[in-house]
Amino acid sequence: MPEKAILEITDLHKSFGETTIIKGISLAVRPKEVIVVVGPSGTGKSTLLQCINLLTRPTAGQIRLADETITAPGVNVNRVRQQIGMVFQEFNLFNHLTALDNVTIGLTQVLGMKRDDARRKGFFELERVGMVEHAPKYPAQLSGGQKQRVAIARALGMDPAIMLFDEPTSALDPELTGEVLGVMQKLATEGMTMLVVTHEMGFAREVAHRIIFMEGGHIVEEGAPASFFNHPRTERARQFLSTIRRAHGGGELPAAIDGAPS
Amino acid sequence: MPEKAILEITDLHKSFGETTIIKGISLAVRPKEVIVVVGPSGTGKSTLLQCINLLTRPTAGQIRLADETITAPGVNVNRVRQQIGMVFQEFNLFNHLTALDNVTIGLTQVLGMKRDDARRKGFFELERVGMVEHAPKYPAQLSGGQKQRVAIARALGMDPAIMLFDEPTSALDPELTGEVLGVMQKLATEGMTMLVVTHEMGFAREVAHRIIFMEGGHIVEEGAPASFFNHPRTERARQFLSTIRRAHGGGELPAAIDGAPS
Amino acid sequence: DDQLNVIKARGKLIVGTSADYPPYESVDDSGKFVGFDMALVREVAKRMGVEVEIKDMGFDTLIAAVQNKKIDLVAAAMQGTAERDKTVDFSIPYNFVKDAFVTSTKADVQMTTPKDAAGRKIGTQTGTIQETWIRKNLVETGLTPEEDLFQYERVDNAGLDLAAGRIDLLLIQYKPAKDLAAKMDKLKIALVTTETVAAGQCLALPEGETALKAELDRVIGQLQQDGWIDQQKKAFGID
Amino acid sequence: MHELPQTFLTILHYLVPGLGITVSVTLIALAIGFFIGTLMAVMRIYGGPFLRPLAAAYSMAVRAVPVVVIIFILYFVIAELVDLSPFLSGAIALGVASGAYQSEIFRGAILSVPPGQMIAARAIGMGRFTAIRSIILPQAIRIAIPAWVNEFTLVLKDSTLVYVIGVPELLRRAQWVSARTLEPFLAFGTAAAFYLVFTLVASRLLGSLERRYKIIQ
Amino acid sequence: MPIGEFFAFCQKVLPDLIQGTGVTLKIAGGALLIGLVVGLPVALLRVYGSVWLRRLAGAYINLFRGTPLLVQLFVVYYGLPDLGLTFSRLAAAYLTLGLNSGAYQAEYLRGALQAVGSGQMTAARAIGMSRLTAIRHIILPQALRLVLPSWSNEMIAIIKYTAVVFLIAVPDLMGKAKIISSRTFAPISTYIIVALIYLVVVGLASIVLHHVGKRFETPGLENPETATR
Ligand SMILES: Nc1ncnc2c1ncn2[C@@H]1O[C@H](COP(=O)(O)OP(=O)(O)OP(=O)(O)O)[C@@H](O)[C@H]1O
Ligand SMILES: Nc1ncnc2c1ncn2[C@@H]1O[C@H](COP(=O)(O)OP(=O)(O)OP(=O)(O)O)[C@@H](O)[C@H]1O
Ligand SMILES: [Mg+2]
Ligand SMILES: [Mg+2]
Repeated sequence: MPEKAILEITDLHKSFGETTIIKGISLAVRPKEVIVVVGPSGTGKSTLLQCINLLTRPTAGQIRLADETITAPGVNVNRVRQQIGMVFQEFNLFNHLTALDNVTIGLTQVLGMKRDDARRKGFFELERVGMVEHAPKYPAQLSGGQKQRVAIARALGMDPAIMLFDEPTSALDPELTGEVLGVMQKLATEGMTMLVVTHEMGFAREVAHRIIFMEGGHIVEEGAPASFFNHPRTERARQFLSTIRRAHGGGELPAAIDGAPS
Repeated sequence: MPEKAILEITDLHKSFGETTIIKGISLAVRPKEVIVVVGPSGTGKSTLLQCINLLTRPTAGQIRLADETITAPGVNVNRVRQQIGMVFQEFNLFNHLTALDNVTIGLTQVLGMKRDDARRKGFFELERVGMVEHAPKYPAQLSGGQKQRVAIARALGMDPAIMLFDEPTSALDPELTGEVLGVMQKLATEGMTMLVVTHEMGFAREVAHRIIFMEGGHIVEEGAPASFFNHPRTERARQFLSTIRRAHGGGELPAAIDGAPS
Repeated sequence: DDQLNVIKARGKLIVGTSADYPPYESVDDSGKFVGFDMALVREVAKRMGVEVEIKDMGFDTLIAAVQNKKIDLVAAAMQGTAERDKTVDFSIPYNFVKDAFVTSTKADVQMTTPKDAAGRKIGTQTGTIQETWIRKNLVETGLTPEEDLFQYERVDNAGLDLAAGRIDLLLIQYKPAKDLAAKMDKLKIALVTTETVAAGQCLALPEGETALKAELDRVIGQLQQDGWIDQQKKAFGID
Repeated sequence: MHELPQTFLTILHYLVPGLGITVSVTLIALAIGFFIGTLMAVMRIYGGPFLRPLAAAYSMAVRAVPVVVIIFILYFVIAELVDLSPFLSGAIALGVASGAYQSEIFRGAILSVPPGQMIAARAIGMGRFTAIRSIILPQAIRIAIPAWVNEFTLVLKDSTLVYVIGVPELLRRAQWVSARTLEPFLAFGTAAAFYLVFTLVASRLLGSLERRYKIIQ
Repeated sequence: MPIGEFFAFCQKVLPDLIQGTGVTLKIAGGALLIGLVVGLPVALLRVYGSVWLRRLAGAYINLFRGTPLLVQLFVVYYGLPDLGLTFSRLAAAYLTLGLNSGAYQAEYLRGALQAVGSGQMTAARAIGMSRLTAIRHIILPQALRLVLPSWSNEMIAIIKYTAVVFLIAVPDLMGKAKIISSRTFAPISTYIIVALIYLVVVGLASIVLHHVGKRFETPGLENPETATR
């Protein structure tokens, strides 16, 4: 993939007061690439995503999106954020709006789309995440997995150049997790560029083109899923994988079940 | 284990208004036995636990704890609940009390223990879950895993005859999950009788004596972990295991990592 | 029980007043109740051979309090009217007063008779005899529209409105009017009159206490005859 | 206007003795209101089908009726039956009124304690009453502090009403001196300054209490 | 007063008292509206403003919550003319009660704004909304729903506190009651009628607000109490 990077991060630093969280990260994401970021809690994964869509200001370093250096002073952050879709762990759906209105409000209020066009696009995006029959429901009437799918549709509505996911399934039951991961996998197939922080190793293995292992504000290891999971080069990555594996205990499930009907 | 059951549930039913959630469950738990309950979301696992410690009133059926029929009318529910320790998914620590006071408040206010004795026992229980050095901290100052360990200590403080766990780790990060499962495993080794609802198949496989698979308010399948995981008899159990496995994706982790240093 | 006996038995006369109406009743720098009415009730108590205790209350409370016998009588420059007489009793009047119309020095108000107030924005104190007079003679006769009658709870507020030109005239008793005009250089007396005065100032006491009324009437008669009242009126500048 | 400093001294002389009355009426009323308020709030949320509407009716009726009328009732009706000084009648009347407002404040606060707290308390065998007393209320009261500061300022200002039954508090004294000096602006302005200072001191104190006992969620 | 006499008395004084009730409702309504118009921006400044704007808003709130309403009315009505600002009685009543209510409403609104989870603002900014758009379309619609219960408290308070306007000779319900009671010398009967009128007015107003609240409730997020009723 010698294509030009759509997102390019160069030597990014971020401190909160005295403590430095991100200590020099460089990363290039090519169009249609799916990158999964893993790493222990508190290493700055969420902070990295927040820097990318300027929800927090980097302390040093550069971020380039398409052809624009978005960390330059005077950049219109609202316009930048429209090009970056973000999905949070806690869904953060707008509680007072229906599923459909959650998708359309950005279209009418930010992009200035007409109501009818916005509705049409809203239904299209809900369809894309399999939520079209829930369009008139309010967030409080939806299950966690359904909420997260609406949140994805809301971000997709803005036609972003790249989608960021911050642990999109960790507030969900295993069964609900499946439906959200399914939607994300479908997006990847459709060619969406994605940067995903997740603990779901099955998804990482199947969908990601590249795995980034972060720790302590650095990228410690980086590689294709197969090599990362099977032959982690660093001791830390090895440890991390072993903890994850032990907790979920799936490692000992017999291969036989793999072929079970589903 | 031909010993007499410590908890015996006979033909339990529970309805909320029109909808019946538990549709006739019978189950006997022997002393020191660890039972893991699994099953899809909404099948009544939490409701079952709530019936056992009378947080909700069964519609029909009997529950016997030790030698007392606790579902009989006129039973003192507060005394019954003291004999049943309960641990929730959301920890539910008392927010205005320190870790230590969370454990001691039941001792002083419910059991009428003296302050000093309660403190001594409080420290003992915190020690048991490895939290003694966090005794003076407030819930908001603890990580999720630490909170859950305090919640376990709080339940243990009442010297319950049986402990019920309702998805004790599903609000936790994979890494924090480990520490809580460790504590639960230790309790099992110490001979605590436990009824655990969990999605952690690794734990179920290693610690449980029996697995109960519930669906739609019934017990669909029941057996030793090895046979349940390796040769699920029913189609539904097979499907369920496959969904869980897919989401966590651990099934394809190579055996090699199993032996990695940790 | 007979209230007079109650007073005699307790050896103390409990008097209610609303102490914001100098020179009849107010509070001096040492916190003592002073004024013409206050001097009067002290003298009345002395001649009845009892002590006196004075309580300061809201005007409405005074009436309810005397009805409930929380106090024995009210001394608050109160004039006895037939309507009021239905719910409380009044002693014989101890003082006949003059009223005055106050106006602003800037306003061109010329008055020779009270009826000259017709058509002006006029203020008065809530629930007073003066209010009743205005209502009867100016409002109900159509000379002054209802909305041009303003009722103030307190005289000093009315004075401030007069000075600011929000009303043209203020009808109150002569003595407070004189004081008001002396204090605020923007105000002057337009007319002094007795035509607006209905009844004299009386002490109010609980309904049906004939023995107490007889005793009060007796003492007040005495005070009038031996010149005590005239002498005190002079001392307080009331004429 | 010519002898302003002199007038000002006179005003102070009148007002200062009223300060103690205003402060103590306010504090007594708040204490009574606190007791009634917590009780009513608990009844409203945890009470049965009889206590619930009772507490709701109390809150509605008392909040609808002007405080002066409640003072009248205490002074002319209740004080006939039990021996109450005007000072106590006034303070209790204000407490009864504040109780209704405080019950609303505490009701809101109790409802915002997560439901899991009650469940967890019952699960370790606590009785309903013990759970309310040692788990729910301690948290609810902390949540209620900001709204309580509001209520404090309202009770302080309502305390001016006790003058109608003969308790010479701060504002009535301002009326006395304003009637004498005909300087209402200065008299009431000085009284207002006292109120402002009292409010600020109290909200500072309660504010630090709030920070001290804040429950980080 | 015997019951028969009481009814006769009612008949005599009710027309006057009802007229006073009209005045009370007019002023209370106007003051609540002004309070909302003033309180909303003040609350927004207090939550989203710069440090200085926050302080300024805080000072306004402290000033109006910290001093008796009566004093505020005196300053506006008698004090400001010294500075060349003369208001009519009604204008002074609306202005004072409105500014006073504004301070309280600002505080209630601040609480509601802060009760809308911070995630809502983050999510709104993340789809490229400006702060202002986010406040207008995401935060406020939720905050206004949350503020309704305290708003009903404020409404009751203002209806009652309107009574101060009688000091500047505006004859509201309480003022009419005072006039009647000092003319007829029947304060207790008068105030019993007044209490009943307030009860009815406040009761009706609460019912209206309750229905407004229900109308704007977000499905699935109902107030647990009203939902079970
Ligand atoms: N606004 C902030 N002010 C101060 N410290 C912060 C702030 N935001 C985050 N941090 C700190 O930065 C560190 C990294 O946080 P971050 O949320 O990026 O980690 P993470 O890798 O996403 O962890 P997790 O897996 O738990 O989500 C944490 O120690 C956190 O406490
Ligand atoms: N108080 C209640 N009133 C009405 N329905 C209820 C109540 N509590 C639970 N239910 C319903 O009972 C069903 C079973 O709920 P329960 O929480 O026991 O399931 P579960 O097996 O624990 O699921 P999960 O894995 O999601 O926790 C659900 O459909 C739920 O909506
Ligand atoms: Mg994170
Ligand atoms: Mg459950």
